[in-house]
Amino acid sequence: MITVNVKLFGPLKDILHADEVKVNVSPPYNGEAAFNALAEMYPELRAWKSSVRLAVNLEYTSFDRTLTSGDEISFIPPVSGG
Amino acid sequence: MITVNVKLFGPLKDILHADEVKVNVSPPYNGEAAFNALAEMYPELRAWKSSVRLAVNLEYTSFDRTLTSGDEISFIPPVSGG
Amino acid sequence: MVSITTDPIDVASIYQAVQSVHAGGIVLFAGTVRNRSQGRRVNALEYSAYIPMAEKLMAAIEEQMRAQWPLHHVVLVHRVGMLALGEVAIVTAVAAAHRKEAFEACRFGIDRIKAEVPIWKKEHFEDGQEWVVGRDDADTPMT
Amino acid sequence: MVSITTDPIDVASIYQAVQSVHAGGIVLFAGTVRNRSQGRRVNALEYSAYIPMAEKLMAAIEEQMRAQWPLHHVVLVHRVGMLALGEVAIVTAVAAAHRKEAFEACRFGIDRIKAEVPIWKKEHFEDGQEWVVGRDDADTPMT
Repeated sequence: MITVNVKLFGPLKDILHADEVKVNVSPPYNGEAAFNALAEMYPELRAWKSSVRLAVNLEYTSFDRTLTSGDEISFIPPVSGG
Repeated sequence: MITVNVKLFGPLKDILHADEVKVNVSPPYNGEAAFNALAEMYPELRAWKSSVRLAVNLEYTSFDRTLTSGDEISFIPPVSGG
Repeated sequence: MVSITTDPIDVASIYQAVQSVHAGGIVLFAGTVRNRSQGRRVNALEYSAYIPMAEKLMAAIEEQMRAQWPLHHVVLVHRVGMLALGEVAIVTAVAAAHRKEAFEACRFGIDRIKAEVPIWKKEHFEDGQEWVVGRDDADTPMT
Repeated sequence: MVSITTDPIDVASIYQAVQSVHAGGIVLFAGTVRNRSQGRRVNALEYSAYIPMAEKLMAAIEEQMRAQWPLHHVVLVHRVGMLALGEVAIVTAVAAAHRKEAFEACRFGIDRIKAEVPIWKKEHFEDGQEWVVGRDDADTPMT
């Protein structure tokens, strides 16, 4: 079991009512496992699974990226800057 | 015989050392006739014949455009604004 | 130069920052808060960002711009926080020797920022608030 | 709004003139006097215009822009006279609801002005002067 810090923004922040949350991730210790662990606590998140992108340590990456304890990750909702 | 006012700009103004010149135009009283009349007085102009555009009363037009006495015309060298 | 700021963006000072005797062409884009979105009256826009990641991606976009076009100066600034109508949310400004490069690079900059950079806007209406998510570009209030 | 002016062009005030709560995107192009042209050091640029015809054509260009794109504000200003290095010779500025239209219209405006409007520039070098005539766009000092 590893623990990662998940940063929350936009609509996801509104769902969790938090800027950041620590999540325990089981094997295979990747982005998808982290999302599923979070969505188990917050079922409203499930609807976002297909539209968010994973960022690990400030970089976009794929959901199968292996995580390490202490990683800062974020599930990035579709952006709307500008 | 008609008389038109020819406005001069850029390199053409430098050739004639004038902003404006009156030119008597013979038949067929068109832009080309006006250019030829002017080039007879200022042979240096001949080199410009293929690159200037004719303007009559502030509008671009073709060299075969018929002129009327008192028209304000100009032989517009390639522009370089901006 | 890239930045995310909570302060009002001063367009005139950005213009001053990019202009120089080496650059013949400057193109500046400013995105401002419009009073309507999809037919509804907007009162304000609230921008939030994943700031360190946004700054990192904006710096990468500046690098891509400089790699593709010979540019003298690049400024990419995005504001966050609550913005009133007419306020400037983003400026992308580019100075180059010639206008073609300046136009292309400036357009690339704003397009990439809107596509990639983790910044989100929430529209504040008379009767509620709404995150702008996955909306077609042409329909967003700020394009 | 179009004009030919002998006064210095104030980019900041043009930005103010085009921005509004109806327009989400503003694109501003400024053409300034560059210190080099075709490898030679430029001291100044002198612009002259067939002013009434230039204003008429610039007004027609503004009309063409407004016919092709939904624009809130358009400013096309060209300066004439002797300009020092770094000074602004031309500004084309456009405000539209969305950035795509603003970019396209602004680019169209400067492209048409450079192609059609009877304005000429003379480069002043250390050792002489030269009208810029029929030079490729990419080679002109001010594009």
